[in-house]
Amino acid sequence: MLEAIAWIGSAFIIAAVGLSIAGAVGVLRFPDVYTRIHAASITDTGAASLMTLGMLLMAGLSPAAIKLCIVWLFIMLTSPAAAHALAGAAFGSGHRPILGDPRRPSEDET
Amino acid sequence: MTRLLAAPEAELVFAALLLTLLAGLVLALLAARSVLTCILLMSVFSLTMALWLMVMDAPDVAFTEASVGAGVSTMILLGAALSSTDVIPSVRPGRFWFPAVACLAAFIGMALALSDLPVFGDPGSPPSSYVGRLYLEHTPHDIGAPNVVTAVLASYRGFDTLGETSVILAAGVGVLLLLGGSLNSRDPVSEDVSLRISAGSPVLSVAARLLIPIICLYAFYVLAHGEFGAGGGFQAGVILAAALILHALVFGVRETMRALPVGVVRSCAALGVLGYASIGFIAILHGGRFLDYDALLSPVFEAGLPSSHLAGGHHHWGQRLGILGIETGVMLAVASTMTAIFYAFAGRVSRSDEAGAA
Amino acid sequence: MSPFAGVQFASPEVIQHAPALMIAAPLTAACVAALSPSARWAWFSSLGGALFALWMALCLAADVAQSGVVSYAVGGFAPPLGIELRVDDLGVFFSLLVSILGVATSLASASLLRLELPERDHALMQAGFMLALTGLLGLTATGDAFNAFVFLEVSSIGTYALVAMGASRDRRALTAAFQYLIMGTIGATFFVIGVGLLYSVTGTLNMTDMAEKLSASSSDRAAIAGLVLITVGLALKAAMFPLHAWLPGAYSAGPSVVVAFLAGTATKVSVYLLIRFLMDVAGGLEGAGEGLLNWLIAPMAGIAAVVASVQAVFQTETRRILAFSSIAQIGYVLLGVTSGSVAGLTAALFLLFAHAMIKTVIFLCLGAIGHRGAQLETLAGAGREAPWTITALAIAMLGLAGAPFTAGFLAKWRLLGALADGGRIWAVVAIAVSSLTALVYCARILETMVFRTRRSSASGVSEASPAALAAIWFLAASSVWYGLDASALYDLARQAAASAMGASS
Amino acid sequence: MTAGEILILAALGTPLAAAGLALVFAKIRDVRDTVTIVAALALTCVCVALLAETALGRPPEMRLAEPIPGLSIFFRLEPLGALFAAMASALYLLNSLYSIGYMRARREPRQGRFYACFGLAMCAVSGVALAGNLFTAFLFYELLTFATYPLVTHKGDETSRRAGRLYVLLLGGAAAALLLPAVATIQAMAGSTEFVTGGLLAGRMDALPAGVLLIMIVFGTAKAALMPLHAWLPGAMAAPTPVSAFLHAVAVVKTGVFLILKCAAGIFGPEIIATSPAAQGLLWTAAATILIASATALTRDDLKERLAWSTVSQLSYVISGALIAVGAGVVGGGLHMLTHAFGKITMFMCVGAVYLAAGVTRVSAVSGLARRMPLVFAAFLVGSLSVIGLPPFGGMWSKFLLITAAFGAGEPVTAAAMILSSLLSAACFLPIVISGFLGEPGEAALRSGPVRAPFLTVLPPVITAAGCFGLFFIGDWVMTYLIPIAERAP
Amino acid sequence: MTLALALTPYVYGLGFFMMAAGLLIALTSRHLIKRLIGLGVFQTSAGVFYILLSKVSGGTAAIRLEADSPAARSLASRLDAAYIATHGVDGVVYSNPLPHVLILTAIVVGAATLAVGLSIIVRIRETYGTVDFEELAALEAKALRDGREDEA
Repeated sequence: MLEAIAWIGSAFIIAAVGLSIAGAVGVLRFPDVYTRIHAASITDTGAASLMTLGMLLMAGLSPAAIKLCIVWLFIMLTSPAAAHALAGAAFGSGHRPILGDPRRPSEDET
Repeated sequence: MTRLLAAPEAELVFAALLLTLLAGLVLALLAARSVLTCILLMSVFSLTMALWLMVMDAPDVAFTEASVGAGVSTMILLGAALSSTDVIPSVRPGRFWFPAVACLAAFIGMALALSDLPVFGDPGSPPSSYVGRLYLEHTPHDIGAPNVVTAVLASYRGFDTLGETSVILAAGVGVLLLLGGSLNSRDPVSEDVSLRISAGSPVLSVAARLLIPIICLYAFYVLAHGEFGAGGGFQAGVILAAALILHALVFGVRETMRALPVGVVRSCAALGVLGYASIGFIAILHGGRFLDYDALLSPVFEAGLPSSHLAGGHHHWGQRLGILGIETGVMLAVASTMTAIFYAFAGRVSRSDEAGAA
Repeated sequence: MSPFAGVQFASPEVIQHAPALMIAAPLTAACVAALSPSARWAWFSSLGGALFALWMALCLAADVAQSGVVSYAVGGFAPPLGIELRVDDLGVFFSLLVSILGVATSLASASLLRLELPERDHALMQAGFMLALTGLLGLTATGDAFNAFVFLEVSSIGTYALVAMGASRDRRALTAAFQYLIMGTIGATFFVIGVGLLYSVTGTLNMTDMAEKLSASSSDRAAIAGLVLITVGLALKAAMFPLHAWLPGAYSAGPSVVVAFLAGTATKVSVYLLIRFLMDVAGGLEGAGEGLLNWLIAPMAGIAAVVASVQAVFQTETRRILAFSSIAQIGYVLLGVTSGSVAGLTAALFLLFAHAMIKTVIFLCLGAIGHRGAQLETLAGAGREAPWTITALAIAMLGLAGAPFTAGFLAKWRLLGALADGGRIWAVVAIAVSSLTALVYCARILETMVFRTRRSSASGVSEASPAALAAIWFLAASSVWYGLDASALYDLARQAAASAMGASS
Repeated sequence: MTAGEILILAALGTPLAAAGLALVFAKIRDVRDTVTIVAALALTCVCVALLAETALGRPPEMRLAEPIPGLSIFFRLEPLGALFAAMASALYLLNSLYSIGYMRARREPRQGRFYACFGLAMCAVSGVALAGNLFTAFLFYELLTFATYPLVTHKGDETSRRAGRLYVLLLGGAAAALLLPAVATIQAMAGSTEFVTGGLLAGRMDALPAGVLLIMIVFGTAKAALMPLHAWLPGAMAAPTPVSAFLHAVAVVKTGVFLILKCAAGIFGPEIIATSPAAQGLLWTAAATILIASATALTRDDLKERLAWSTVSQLSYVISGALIAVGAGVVGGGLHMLTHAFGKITMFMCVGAVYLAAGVTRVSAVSGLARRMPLVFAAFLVGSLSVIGLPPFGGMWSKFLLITAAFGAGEPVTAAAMILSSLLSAACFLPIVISGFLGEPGEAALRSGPVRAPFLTVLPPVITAAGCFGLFFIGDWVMTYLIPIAERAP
Repeated sequence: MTLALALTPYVYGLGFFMMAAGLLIALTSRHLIKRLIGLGVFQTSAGVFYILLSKVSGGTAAIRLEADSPAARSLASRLDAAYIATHGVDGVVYSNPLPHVLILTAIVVGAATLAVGLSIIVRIRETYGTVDFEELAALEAKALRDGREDEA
């Protein structure tokens, strides 16, 4: 039984790795600030929590598991707030999101 | 955390790979054209270094590198860079080649010494087989703290750490001297500066109000936990400073300054170092050497205390008390110095804005 | 026979802890100065710290005179586990030098700071000054290689900011301080990498332990690379010839009280570390220490003596002349150190002590009379405005030029004799040429101050405050006293040289 | 403390006391001047007593202090030193009288400092004279340079300050760059720097290094004004005449050649000087200096510069004497030092008196003036005859001795140079006297009103002129007295 | 062991390369902040060298584990008993803790230097208006010439 949970945990971690790669590609390829912030927060929130859950499953019932839960809670609290702060700062300093299709220059290009 | 890695060699290979990544980062840093890129590369460099240190079995150092290297350094670098020009002009060849040759000569000189250096990870090398091993063997008997690094840091080589804490005080004194001019005048920074983050947005203030107490608690945990796991005075001090800086970022430097004025911060830095030194003096008054924690508690008093289970019946309450005492002193010094440095840079940014705006 | 033999300065319990208290006292004074509300309190605490350190240094000198080497295991753990403060004749010679100059500078610091910096910075300046004193005293007493690095950083990080504070008088202090920071940190980091290399060969950080392991070890290349790096690092810190670019800027723009203390002690302690590593620690490696001394340091020192003196002649700013003269004097000292004979090292240490006192007096005088203008011309006719200070300055200048009846003269005499005896004719020629140029710039400064009439446009110059005068005249008088009867200082220098050379041969 | 030691301390102490008191009473003219005269008188008595002690074969000696183990300030009298000290103190007395008259007539500023520096310089001179080892001699030699600098720059204007700069640079520089290393090396090699009859280094050092040391010492003692290090002497004429008279005829320059004499006799010794090629080279340089300086003196129109250039050439007489390996050379040098001092100080004082009375400084303006100032010009005549070396005056003995010694030691070049230079100096000084007495009166001589120099500036030159005359008779006693300094190593 | 032998020159070589690169940046870059960053890299690479010395293959962090605790046993399972016996302490092989202590100090010293350096840079920017090394040198040379003229 423990073996199965450990394998599920590993699956979680591999998924987390996939997510972070996606996030990294997103940061490089997305056209404007806000989409890039979204991609970064995927890595920051999604991949990190998935990895923590994976390790939680692998750690089984031990003091480490409790610590991992606290870490997961902490990530859940801070990462979205960080992304929000980043977006707020970007908006505050005058960056406007590109609306419509990025390939065709939209009318209200500032 | 159980390890899944099979053979010890795999660790070495992984470490070598990470080191290659670090070298790549340095190359990127060499070619960077904008200051912000440099700062971010430096931050990534520190974080990867922290990861590499974990792989090299140095959790304490990884912790410090992450908090001091990536956290505080990046913050003050950004603070200084905000007000200066961003683009880095290319250096004239004339002035480039002489230092370049000097660095190459240094590199070759050091590379020549490669053949005599101990093999990577060799347990029989002089460093690992002589004093390092003595520490591992003597710590339970002498000090009784499981974390040998903290034991060596605080007790065996406590004098080094005292020197290092005075280095921090020196940095604090230096920064306050240079940039503190406007700070300790009675009116703190004129208008509210929160480094241009839209203050008062509910999400941030709620998150901050929730997080700051947790961070402070975590800092004290790291301080107390120093003897058992990775942690200690420096890391705790930086985390405490991080909490204060978070408060300043979200609620504005003026609020934080009202809660913790510069005069208090400056005095705490001095008190931290003074506390550390006075523990040394108390040891002398009790008849031991300078910073000899065994002399802190009189043997009669110590006999009454329960003996710690780990050290096989030896009571080391004097050492434990001493280590905790100096770690608190170090935390106080580090936290207040980092806060003072942040005040200095934050205060300066507002001045540059006025200068910029005017 | 050391002049301190049989002298008792304190009760045995206090003497037993002298090494640690000598370092902890100025550190505590620094904290109290940082805490103190007003400049006056900060000055009292810094003066108290410096005096206590001097008292401890004297106790140490008596203790070392009696029992040869004083070893103090900090924290109660014997080396190689714990850190050991190991003070022998060589170490105590430098502890005395640093603490004496510390007391003198601290005595004069109140009035000098008042002339140059706003009132609110004085407390922190005193704290920074005390931290620098802590670092330097730590360096002279420590017996642990890495601990030396830590104290090197303690002494220099404080001084970077202190030098930058000279911007209130001369804005070039900022760029000079930045250059000083970069060069100083590179020097310290080279030093720590060198110690790392030695650690990789010996496995220990205690210097005496390292010396034994080095003589037994077979892998020489890493050890030699380590020694080379340590020498380059300390050469940067001691402003040895090719790596001296930072010194003129820092010494000419920094606040006078800071530069007075640094000119007398900072570069000197780095020379002490150089002697300690190349003669004691590298003693085991047959030929490495001597090889480095003869083929790397000696030629550089010779060039330094000549080129720096010639550059000093062409400067028009007073403090910049003195900065280049400091680089030349370091060249002299290193020529003596590398002469390979005990007589040569004795003469070098004696010259080092005399020059340190003289340089501190000169910078204290320049600061005490409120010499704000950089150019030498602004000092014209200062002799009339501040007769007492300028007489002390004149005595010091004569000592710098090596005029008779001053310590500088006897030291140069002994150094030339030792070098000639050792057959190093090129070194004798180098010193002869540079003492000729030294005479030129000293005569120029003296003539401007004493024999010229006052120019109306020159900035106002006023007599020094009593405390500053006491400090200045104490040092000037002792530099003349050691010119007349140098037996006390000479014996100390000879014992220090014997213990340094004795350990290696 | 034996009587001898008290005398030595007095010889050093009195001028120091004079200097101190002169500074203290700088403002009260009469007290300051009397103090200087009394001190000069006391110093002369002490030096004469020392001379007597040495002559009677009981040379006092004293080890004053030991600043560094192995180096001691040691005084020991020997005939040449005692003679030099006595001469210097006597002329110091006369020069003090002269300078009181001169300075009061010209109402010079800062006279307190003037007399103080004079006293200090005199202390340095007696220090060098009495020194028993090269270290003490070097110490007081350097003190002399720094003590006389304020005197050279007494006027305070740009020319005297430039002269002062050249003065310190050449004298101090040569001492620091050449003399100090040489003496330090001797101390290191021989363990001590004591003057030993027959030479300290005799037998300890072979010719080549000793030769190098000899060159360094001779050129290092720039006060002896051997070319090319002679430029400071004509420059120093910018100083007031009492300074030129005493310092640049008696004290400073004589100290230089005295030091070379003592080194030649006491450090190197006759064997080394005879064998080393360096001495030969130096002899030719000295000969060249004698000739060139005498020739240049002819071209100089200013009276004081003419005397200065003649001094440069006369000094090289003494240097050649020291470098001739024959005993008579050193004795001749010592005697010449004495006779030239008396002769040249007389001439300088007369020139000063003429300047005070008639404001004349150039040779061409002197014609016809002698009839208005017969006594001064008579003294000038006696002085110049003694310097030229004609029979009824002391100068003759010393030149005779030097020339015969040169021939005896097989140095025809030096002998020829000396003879030729005597002729040149005759051609240089006699026209002044002749045009003064017989020339038709120039505008200075025709000026109405009395042309009288103050009494105090006329008496001293007359006394020294009498001295030149007296030296002729006691010449051979002085020679026999000086013989012992030139013996070979026992 | 042959893998470790092969890795040694590579790993130390990288460490020395980072030192040389950091030194190069600190000495040649024209932007003062980049110089400080170069200095930081140089100091951190000194740490790398120390930590490379401290690693013991198969060792774990220097936190003393109970001889028979689960973690100790799982660690022991991966190494052969002879290796543990000779190099381990109470049944567990640890890396050398001493360099860790030294590097803790070096990191903090690096941060302190960075803080002081940056405050000097801020002051330079406020007084000179530029942080470019070449411009600063030009400004100072001009100031020196003016200084000499008006005060002479």
